[in-house]
Amino acid sequence: MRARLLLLPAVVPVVVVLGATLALGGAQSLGLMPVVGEPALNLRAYRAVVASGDLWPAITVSVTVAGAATALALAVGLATALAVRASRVGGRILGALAASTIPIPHVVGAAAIGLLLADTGWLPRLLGLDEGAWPALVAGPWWGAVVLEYAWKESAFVALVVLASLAADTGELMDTAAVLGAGRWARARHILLPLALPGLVTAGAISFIYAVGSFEVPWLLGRSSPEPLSVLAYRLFTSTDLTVRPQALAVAVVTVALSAAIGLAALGLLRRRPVLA
Amino acid sequence: MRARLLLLPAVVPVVVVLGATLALGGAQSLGLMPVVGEPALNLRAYRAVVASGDLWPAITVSVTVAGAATALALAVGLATALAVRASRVGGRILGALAASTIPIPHVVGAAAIGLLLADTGWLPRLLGLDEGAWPALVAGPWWGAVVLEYAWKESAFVALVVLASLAADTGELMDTAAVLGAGRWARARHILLPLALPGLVTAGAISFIYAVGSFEVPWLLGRSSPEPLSVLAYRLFTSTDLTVRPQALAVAVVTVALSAAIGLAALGLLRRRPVLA
Amino acid sequence: MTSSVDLVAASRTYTGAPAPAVSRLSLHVAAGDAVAVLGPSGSGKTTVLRLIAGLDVPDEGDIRIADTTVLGVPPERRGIAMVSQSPRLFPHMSVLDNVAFGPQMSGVPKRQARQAAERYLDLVHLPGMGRRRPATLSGGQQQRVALARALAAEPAVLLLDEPFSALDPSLRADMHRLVTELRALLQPTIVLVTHDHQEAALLADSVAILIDGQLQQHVAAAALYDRPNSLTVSRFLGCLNEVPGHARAGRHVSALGTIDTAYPDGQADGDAVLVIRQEAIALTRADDPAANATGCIERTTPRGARTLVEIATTAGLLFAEVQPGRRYGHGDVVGLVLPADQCVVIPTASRTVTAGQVPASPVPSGR
Amino acid sequence: MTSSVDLVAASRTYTGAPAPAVSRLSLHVAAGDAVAVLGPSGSGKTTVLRLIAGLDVPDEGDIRIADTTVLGVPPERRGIAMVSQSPRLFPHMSVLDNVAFGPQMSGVPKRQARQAAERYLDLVHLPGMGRRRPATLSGGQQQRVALARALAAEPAVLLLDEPFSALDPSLRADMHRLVTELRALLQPTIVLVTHDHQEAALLADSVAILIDGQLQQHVAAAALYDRPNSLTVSRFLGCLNEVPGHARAGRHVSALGTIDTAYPDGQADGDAVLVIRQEAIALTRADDPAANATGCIERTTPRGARTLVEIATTAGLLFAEVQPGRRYGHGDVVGLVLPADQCVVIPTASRTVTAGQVPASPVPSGR
Repeated sequence: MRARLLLLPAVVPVVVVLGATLALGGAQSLGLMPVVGEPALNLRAYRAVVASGDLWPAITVSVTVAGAATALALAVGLATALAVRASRVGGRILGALAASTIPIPHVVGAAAIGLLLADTGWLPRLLGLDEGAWPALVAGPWWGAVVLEYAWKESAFVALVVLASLAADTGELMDTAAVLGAGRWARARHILLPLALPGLVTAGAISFIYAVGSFEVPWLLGRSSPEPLSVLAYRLFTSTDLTVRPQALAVAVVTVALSAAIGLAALGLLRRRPVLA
Repeated sequence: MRARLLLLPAVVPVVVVLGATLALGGAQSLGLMPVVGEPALNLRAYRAVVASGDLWPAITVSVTVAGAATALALAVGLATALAVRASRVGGRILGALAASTIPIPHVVGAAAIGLLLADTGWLPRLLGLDEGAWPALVAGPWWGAVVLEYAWKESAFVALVVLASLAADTGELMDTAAVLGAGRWARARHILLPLALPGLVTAGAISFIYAVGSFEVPWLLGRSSPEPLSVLAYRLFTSTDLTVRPQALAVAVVTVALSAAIGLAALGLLRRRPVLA
Repeated sequence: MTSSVDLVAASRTYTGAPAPAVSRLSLHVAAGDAVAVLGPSGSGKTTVLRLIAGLDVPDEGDIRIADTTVLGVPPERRGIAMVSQSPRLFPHMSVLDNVAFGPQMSGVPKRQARQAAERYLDLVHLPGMGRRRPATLSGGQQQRVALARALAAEPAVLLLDEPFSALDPSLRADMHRLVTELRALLQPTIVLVTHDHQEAALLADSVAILIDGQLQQHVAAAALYDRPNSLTVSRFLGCLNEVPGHARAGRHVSALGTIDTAYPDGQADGDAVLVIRQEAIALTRADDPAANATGCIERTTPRGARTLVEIATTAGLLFAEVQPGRRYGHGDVVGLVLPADQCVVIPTASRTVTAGQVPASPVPSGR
Repeated sequence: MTSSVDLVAASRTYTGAPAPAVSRLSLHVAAGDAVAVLGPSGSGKTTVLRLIAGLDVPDEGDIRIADTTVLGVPPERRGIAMVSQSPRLFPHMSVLDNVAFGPQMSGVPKRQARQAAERYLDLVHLPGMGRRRPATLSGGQQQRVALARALAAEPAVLLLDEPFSALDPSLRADMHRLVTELRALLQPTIVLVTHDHQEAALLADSVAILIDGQLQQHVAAAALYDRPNSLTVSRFLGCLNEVPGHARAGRHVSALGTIDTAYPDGQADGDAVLVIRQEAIALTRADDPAANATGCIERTTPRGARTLVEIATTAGLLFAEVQPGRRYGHGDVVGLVLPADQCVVIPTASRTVTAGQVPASPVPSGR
């Protein structure tokens, strides 16, 4: 009973904000809380965003950019984690390096990437390349700078999560596998990778969700069209035309639904592969 | 030797981007890479930001808002984690609730908080309050909505980190303390809190750093003046006046330095209290 | 400062468990006494301690400390202390503060609590270790600190939950000496849970044998192996010899012949199994007139400095453990001496056993 | 399929350690033999296995498998398999895939590897358990799976690192039977590391006693307790009786009198300690002409079904372990029979011991 009471101060704010966010956001997107006019349950806002031709491209861009960045972050993060496990001295330096990217805010990272990779950036200048020879990473058609920024920042996170999630006895399991005849690559494939998988799935899902939801990076480094979901929602929400606000919330609901779907998929993956506590 | 080679693909991008970011960002803020004119090492950009009267208020606002939000998130997150530990059934629901806030992007959370707490928001309307009776949380002098948004989102993170960092044998240590005569509160104070401290410090530092570096939330929910560091840096960086770009980088360097200082302080705290592996 | 402890028909079934962990258990521990609860893993031993400590509550029955029910009294107000298999030291406190924890919780000022802690560290032969972190101590040292911490709380009842089973044999012997020493000095009431017969007999005044949540027998420690009251107990205590037959007028009649038993008054007459420990059978020449039976050596296995000998007899295989230096070869014919006072007779009606000596597949060791 | 194993003057010192973990160790294990490396914790036993397995490399000396040096050969190509104290099963694989891991790594197709795995699961008496996850098995079952996994790799050398010390006594006995059975069936070369004398004597053909990284004695398992070559070894094996004096013409002369020894040829003449195990001393009447000495009962302690008796004699305290049913009281006068073949004489020059039987404070159990 007492433990239940202790729960209250913790439960109340979470439930209120989460519930309010989803319920009222959903309600407004469904026309139940119009800025002007009578409330009526309808999908008008959703239809309007679809009709504007912005929604599908936005979903495509968001998913593609987040997916590419997450894939890159997982690959680099996993390699980092494995390298840290494998070597002691190098490991510490690397761990410190990975951790040191955490205090750099995305907006600063994005700015730096922009300065580094833009057509007129430091890197092409350093390499002495002409404008044509350098790929259009910043504001280019392939969202290269956006993907790189997320991948750079999240790969450190992936490495740290994978390292933390690898059980304390991983080294012993690797020794056991070696003694049973598994060479370096077989050990990595059959022991280390499966053991790292829960960490990879968790970090990957969080990374993907973050990349879908965040908007300063695409705004700074991406193109103005097509807009990713977060930028689209932000533009509609801050529009002076108050009648598009339900559309902003409709986009937000789609973003949250997409993130929740990825989160549930990750949970499903984690359930399917039981991990020793 | 082979393990060292494995390190390369992981080390190179981290070093390049981190190094480039810090070195070149630092260089440009120090006048070594001017957009126009000759390079010269000087503190002109820093002096200019200080002279503009924007820097000190920005630091004050950033630190205050991030500090208040982090303190709130730590309190709520710790309470949540303890409640989860204490009760099994309630614990699962609560854990799920806390985890479910993760897929909601900050920009969506900020929008929802705005809709909920603004003068003309849903909550005052729901409570039937007049405009004067409702505190100016959104865009108000106390940055209430910004603090609440961060606290709401980060408290779930704090709870999850604290739960994960509490050792598997915490329950047994609590039982041991009980048998030795420690009541409920004594157990919380002498056993649980010290054991949760590393998790609290880690989560608190990450939370603080995030709040200092992120800029969509203050932009959506804060006042236009004084600007926090991230907003100031962003405004200067995207300014059409290219000569203020060194100032933008100076602000970014200050932000990163502040974040790094907090990170180092956290590391120091973690070192001072040895934790059982 | 010491109190008696009673379990009165206490039962506890865990949700989802097919059988009760402890079933209608009644056990009396007099103030200042040490009782060992002895049983295989999964027999409910730890549940007994958790019920006394208040970390668990019986579904039925009563728990009494100093003749007063403690149902509803939380662990911290039961005046107990416990040492578990793992030391469970508080990792964020120094060794000294770990030991001073109990006194501090009972309101002793910090300085005095620490002074008391120093004394208890001396008692467990770890003087001057107070400033170290628990993690820097060896396993045996940590377990001593756990013992000091429990004693420093000056408990009316000290609960020991297999406290030495994770230690090396030599460390374990050290700890046994230490406990005997501390018992003489402080005389706490002790309930010790163990699966080690020797430890039970060594440290306790009496031994309660618990199998499958049921109290099988409660005997004085010195007489632990003398009179098992069932084949279950006999087998659990490691006795290998069982000869079915029947008892008449205090003698046992079987394929082995007629053997004098420990019950000359005939109280065990009827269908009965003769049980005799392998340590009690002496081997002699086949033509020795003192021999009760003869047999043929089947196999020998080293048992420490001694040898376990399997002998084929008219009543099947019998086992004898013989002293160092005696060498037997396969097929040697020997005489077996079965001392009458070691021949226990167990009425067949009490044969409630299914497994035990049979090389059964291991049971999951739930607690 | 089985190979001999040799350590040739192998040394290994860990960085920061004050003394070598293993010091100039030479040990020969013939193909198909089982050698137990017996020693207290921290004696370097595990290092020996790691050196053979290739998980560690000697600073000096050579490691040879099948008469070929394996220095520079990685663990996966040494044709070995190992079972440790904890089962170390791969948590993400089924039990069957764990057992099939070895065959698969040596290139056997998955289906055949699994069929082989089924056979080995049958061998360890776990048929049909293949589809389960390791975490759902009991500790004893997991350890059997670990054994099956090691055997399925068809190693030329099987390394066992205290594989049963985390198990209950009854599970341990089951595992001992299983290993004996598997040895008869598969005849692998076995190096077993243990701190348990009985386990060493039971499972191995010969026993190498390792103390402080140095090989003290390497004897046939059946003769493990017969002729300790130093007081260090005698004490480590648990012998409690030491009588200083000197040996002349095969007899030992001391405060106890003149005693016939196991060395009638006088090979051990000179200043020497008489060593006799407590299991070997028989107690009799004080006036028994067979008694070598008399003494007065000082104290009795239960030792399982037997009793350890301390007897005050002219040569100080002596210990005897007597069979069940013999009861002695403080002050009783008894005769002691010391069988000549059990009286070992150790020249005093070999007294290189410092601690051992003294109740020393526990040593940190580093590996």
